[in-house]
Amino acid sequence: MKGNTKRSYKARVISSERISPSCGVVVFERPEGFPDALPGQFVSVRVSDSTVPLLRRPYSIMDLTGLELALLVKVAGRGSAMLASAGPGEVMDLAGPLGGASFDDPGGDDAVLVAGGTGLAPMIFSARTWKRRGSRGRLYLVHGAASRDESPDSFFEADFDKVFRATMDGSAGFSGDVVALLAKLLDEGRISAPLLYSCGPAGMVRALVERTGDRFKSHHTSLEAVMACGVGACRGCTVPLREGGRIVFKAVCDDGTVFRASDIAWEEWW
Amino acid sequence: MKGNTKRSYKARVISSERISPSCGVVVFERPEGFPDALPGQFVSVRVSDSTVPLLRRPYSIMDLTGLELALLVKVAGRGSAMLASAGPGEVMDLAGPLGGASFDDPGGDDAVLVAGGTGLAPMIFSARTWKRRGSRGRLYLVHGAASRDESPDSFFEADFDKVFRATMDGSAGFSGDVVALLAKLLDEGRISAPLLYSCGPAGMVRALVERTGDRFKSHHTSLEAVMACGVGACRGCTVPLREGGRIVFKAVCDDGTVFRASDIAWEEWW
Amino acid sequence: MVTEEKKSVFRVGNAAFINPVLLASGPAGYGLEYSGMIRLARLGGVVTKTISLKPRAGNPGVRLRETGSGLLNSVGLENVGAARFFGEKLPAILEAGIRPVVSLAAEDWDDYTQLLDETSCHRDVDVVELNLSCPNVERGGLAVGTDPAKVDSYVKEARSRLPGVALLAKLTPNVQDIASLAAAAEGAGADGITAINTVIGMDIDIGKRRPVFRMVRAGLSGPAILPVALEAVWRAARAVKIPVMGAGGISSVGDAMKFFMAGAAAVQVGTAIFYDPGLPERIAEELERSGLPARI
Amino acid sequence: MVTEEKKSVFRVGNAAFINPVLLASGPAGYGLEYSGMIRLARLGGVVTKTISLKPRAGNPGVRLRETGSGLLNSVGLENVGAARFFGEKLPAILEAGIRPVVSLAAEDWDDYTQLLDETSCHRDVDVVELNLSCPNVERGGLAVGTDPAKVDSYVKEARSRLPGVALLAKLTPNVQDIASLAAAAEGAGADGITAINTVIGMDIDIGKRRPVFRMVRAGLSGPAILPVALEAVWRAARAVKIPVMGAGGISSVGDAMKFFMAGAAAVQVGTAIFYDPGLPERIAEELERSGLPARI
Ligand SMILES: Cc1cc2nc3c(=O)[nH]c(=O)nc-3n(C[C@H](O)[C@H](O)[C@H](O)COP(=O)(O)OP(=O)(O)OC[C@H]3O[C@@H](n4cnc5c(N)ncnc54)[C@H](O)[C@@H]3O)c2cc1C
Ligand SMILES: Cc1cc2nc3c(=O)[nH]c(=O)nc-3n(C[C@H](O)[C@H](O)[C@H](O)COP(=O)(O)OP(=O)(O)OC[C@H]3O[C@@H](n4cnc5c(N)ncnc54)[C@H](O)[C@@H]3O)c2cc1C
Ligand SMILES: Cc1cc2nc3c(=O)[nH]c(=O)nc-3n(C[C@H](O)[C@H](O)[C@H](O)COP(=O)(O)O)c2cc1C
Ligand SMILES: Cc1cc2nc3c(=O)[nH]c(=O)nc-3n(C[C@H](O)[C@H](O)[C@H](O)COP(=O)(O)O)c2cc1C
Ligand code: FES
Ligand code: FES
Repeated sequence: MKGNTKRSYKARVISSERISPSCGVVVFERPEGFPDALPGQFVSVRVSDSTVPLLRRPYSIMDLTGLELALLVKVAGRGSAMLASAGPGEVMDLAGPLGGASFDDPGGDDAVLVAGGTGLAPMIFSARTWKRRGSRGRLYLVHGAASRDESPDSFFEADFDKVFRATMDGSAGFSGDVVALLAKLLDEGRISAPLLYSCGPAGMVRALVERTGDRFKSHHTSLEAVMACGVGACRGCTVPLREGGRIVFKAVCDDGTVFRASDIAWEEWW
Repeated sequence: MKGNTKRSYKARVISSERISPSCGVVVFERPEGFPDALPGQFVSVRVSDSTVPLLRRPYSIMDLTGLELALLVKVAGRGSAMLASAGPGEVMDLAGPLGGASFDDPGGDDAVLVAGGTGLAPMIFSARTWKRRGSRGRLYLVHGAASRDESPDSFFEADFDKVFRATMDGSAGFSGDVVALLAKLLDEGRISAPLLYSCGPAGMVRALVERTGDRFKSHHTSLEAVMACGVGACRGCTVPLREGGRIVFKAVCDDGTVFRASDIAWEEWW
Repeated sequence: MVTEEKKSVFRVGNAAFINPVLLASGPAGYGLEYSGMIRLARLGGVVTKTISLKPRAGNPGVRLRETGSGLLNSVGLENVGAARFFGEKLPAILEAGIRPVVSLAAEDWDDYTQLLDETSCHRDVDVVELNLSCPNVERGGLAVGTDPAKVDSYVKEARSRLPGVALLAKLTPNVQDIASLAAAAEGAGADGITAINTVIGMDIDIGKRRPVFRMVRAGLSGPAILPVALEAVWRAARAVKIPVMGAGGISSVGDAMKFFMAGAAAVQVGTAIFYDPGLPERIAEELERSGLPARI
Repeated sequence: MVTEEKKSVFRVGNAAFINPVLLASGPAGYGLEYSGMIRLARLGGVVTKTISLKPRAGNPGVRLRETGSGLLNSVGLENVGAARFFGEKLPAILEAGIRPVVSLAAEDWDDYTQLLDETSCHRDVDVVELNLSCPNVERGGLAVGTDPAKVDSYVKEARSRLPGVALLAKLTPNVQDIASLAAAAEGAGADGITAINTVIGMDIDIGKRRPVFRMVRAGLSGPAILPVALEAVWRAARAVKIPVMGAGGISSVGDAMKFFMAGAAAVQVGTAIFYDPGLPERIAEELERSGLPARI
């Protein structure tokens, strides 16, 4: 049994900023004793002391410095609205860093990072972590969103060597879905890299596998699932993987969130 | 069947002021079409759009002018805390005026008004209403609270001819309960009036009946009970009254909130 | 528009409703009390507070208590009795243009048969809901609704004494297998099923160190029980051919849609009117706009 | 202090616990996963995730859904099986100073008897909870826990194959009369009762127009079911002399006190650890400070 360093902390909000009509960045003081985290790891936040919503809400770490822990929050319902509207000084209960598998450093290789919606958060954390470590490969970000409203202003442009953007309604960047944009970029030779990293809705990741699977040496993806414990205990967040012909259920929270995209048994997952 | 003018309104908070550590006054814009109300009537406020708390919260009308509707709010739990912290501009759903029986005008007679805690609110409304109508009897307020913290600053002094105050811990005014204070005032001849009006915890009202019942020509009391509908439909807020030797259940919300104190079958009520 | 509107017309036996959105029995009393807050004539109907043959005073002590997203009640079938109901309440309800469904308590057999006969005298009454399930009353309610044989005899009796009247059998969730009770009601001649009544629960006042309610047990309603109600409706709708009215925790338009998808032909809103009296009308409007969601 | 502490020591059969606050089976897995967030050794014990003889993969599809103050789960008894549990998990649990209560699935008879025999080989195991009630598994669970005759035979079998081991029978609330099932378990030799497991419910995804869960039904837990659990414990505690462990919706220290007042000798916390992992320890501390509240 591996040791368990997953703790619950009280974290104070330093700032909370709307960066688009539906998204905000919430920055917490890094709680004392909060361990270093890896790209793809997340925290789980108790957004209220009511029983509606009941469960903590999981959020990818967008950045973790010596002093700060930053989250990118899209308002999707009641819980995220509460988190997005937390004012400076507010103290919230936050567990982490959670997640047993993270995005590996591309080493010297170039990499494409595909993000759907707030799947952006772990990509920013990846880029910043790898650059801090001195990684020298080129990092291409391809970001897809429903519309300009869901595509936050590019405060993260500097973190990548190049940023491409797709919106479903064409209000910013490429008009269409992010997978189509990636295919186009690859076809036109504007991007070429051996490694693919992705994070976004299951439908997006599945389309990535189906349409661009053979164009990368590896494709790692950080998955989302509804979670209760966040630590691998309750078995509520499982994803079906194909393992030697059999289907096995892995916990997104603890066996992931990062998996080899080719292992996922999509047709078993709804 | 009597006509039903009990409606639900959207009401905007104009101001919300803490007047003691545990109490606040929340002033709403009087909603368009909101009828005139009688002393002892109340409104029922939807304090959140969550299902915790589930029910509206009933509040006595502390004042109703052409422009404003004021409530006195003590923080007793989650619901009242939400109401007390509503900020200016916030719009809440509010039903009223509710209550089928109110405090009758004392006419020219003197009257003692005994209030326990926030039982103060209907007393303020009574005094203001009666004075506005030109009532000329003397109005004595006897107010009891647990401590100075629960006894709001006397912004209402001017509404009464004389104000007496009791706190259980002696931090303001008479040290002891409000019923003991009233008995003392009566004994010492510092108060004398034919009419008694009261509002407060059931225990207080019961003690008033038992200890001062024979010293007044009439005693009317405004009761509290946990309420769901507020309009006499659900039969959830009943109080047992003695009616010709039988016990009958009356709805506090609709048959009251004001009852003849001597009718209440206390031993049947818990 | 005509087609759209037709879609949401709802029938039980020979009784027709302008839409399949009703107020559940109890929370709204006899309906009239809510006439200031709900435009009752725009709803499919109002199931009136369950009446018994004689007036009932209801339970002593505290009658309401909030729980996590739920409400416990121990009203105990307080009602004005058949005579006043038919003499005063029903005429006023009809006068106000409200479409009543008359809820009758299935108490002991004698009172029950007399109540049925009394009801049969009122030609205005074309649809009755048999409350086989009230958990607050010591005799009657619970026992009837939990035993298929009793459901059979109570429904058969109503069927024979109320010819031509549409009969709804209202079931309790406090059983192991609601499907068999729904089937028993159908077999005995019910024209529809209502599911569910409140779930048995209790609460304790830790300060006073005693149960909150004098009768100890009380009935749980509201959003807390929605998952339980939805499952019961899903199961009942698969066990019978007659229409099922779904009730239990509906507190949004979307919640109502879940019941239709689960197989309900109509919905009843109870507890939610306490905090959101506009909800039933919003559900009816949404159905008019979008049509009835198909069963899944 | 010694007296105070003694007050809250709790026993089932021959098994003793340092305090009467445990983690319920399931939410905390095998306990260890939560060791970073809960000081497990300070609790009375941890009821481990129910195990079956062979490993189980659990249910496909979505497994969790929030409802009003509740949680639906369709985990479906995913577990590592007896061999890995006794080989890997149990030694690690004991190593960590956690006091385990081993939860066993009462599936079909053959697997069940083998599982009992396997369990009896492990001298470390002095208390077992028989999960007679898991509502997610098609065979087994539900059927056993809803039939007094089956409860009798399953408990008797465990009694005879696990001599000297304290036996808890965990009951389902999805029955009409939990008291008779508790009495059946006691009669068959159980040393204690655990009540309740999850309440049957379901949810529908209105966007996707299908049930949220592939198995349709799921188990409801959390504050929504507290009133139901409290009533079940109240009733069970009055039907048996053996201690009752109360579970269901406990989400505050006060909630736990309600269960003790209702007659529980111990409490189990489940769903609440997801949002408030400190709760079980706070309950234990409050009991140490104030003693066990007397039954009312
Ligand atoms: C590992 C992980 C990392 C995540 N990182 C981010 C992030 O960096 N930024 C961000 O904005 N969001 C992120 N999410 C999604 C975020 O957790 C959900 O948007 C949030 O929980 C919705 O809560 P709500 O109360 O606002 O919405 P609800 O009203 O509960 O639901 C709104 C929608 O969100 C879905 N949802 C609810 N709970 C979850 C959940 N636990 N996981 C996924 N979907 C859910 C619902 O099915 C529904 O479609 C992440 C989720 C996971 C599992
Ligand atoms: C007709 C009427 C007029 C009232 N007027 C005022 C007023 O002017 N100012 C004021 O501060 N309070 C007034 N109250 C009391 C007020 O409604 C409660 O304090 C409030 O509902 C508590 O809600 P909560 O969520 O904060 O507390 P909860 O957490 O729900 O409960 C805290 C305490 O309040 C009690 N309580 C809960 N609901 C009610 C209720 N509906 N009625 C009475 N007690 C309740 C509970 O039993 C508990 O002891 C009035 C109550 C009634 C019935
Ligand atoms: C205060 C109250 C009183 C009720 N009275 C009755 C009744 O008299 N007859 C009846 O059949 N159901 C009664 N019910 C049950 C409701 O009709 C309904 O079946 C149940 O509350 C579930 O729906 P809801 O969650 O929407 O309230 C009552 C419910 C409440 C809350
Ligand atoms: C995710 C989850 C998994 C569960 N798994 C089990 C189990 O394996 N065995 C069991 O007896 N009960 C299981 N339960 C039921 C709990 O032990 C408990 O009886 C129930 O959830 C009520 O308590 P609560 O409301 O505090 O969660 C599970 C509950 C949840 C939420
Ligand atoms: S959320 Fe519990 S195992 Fe992943
Ligand atoms: S609160 Fe419904 S009758 Fe008074």
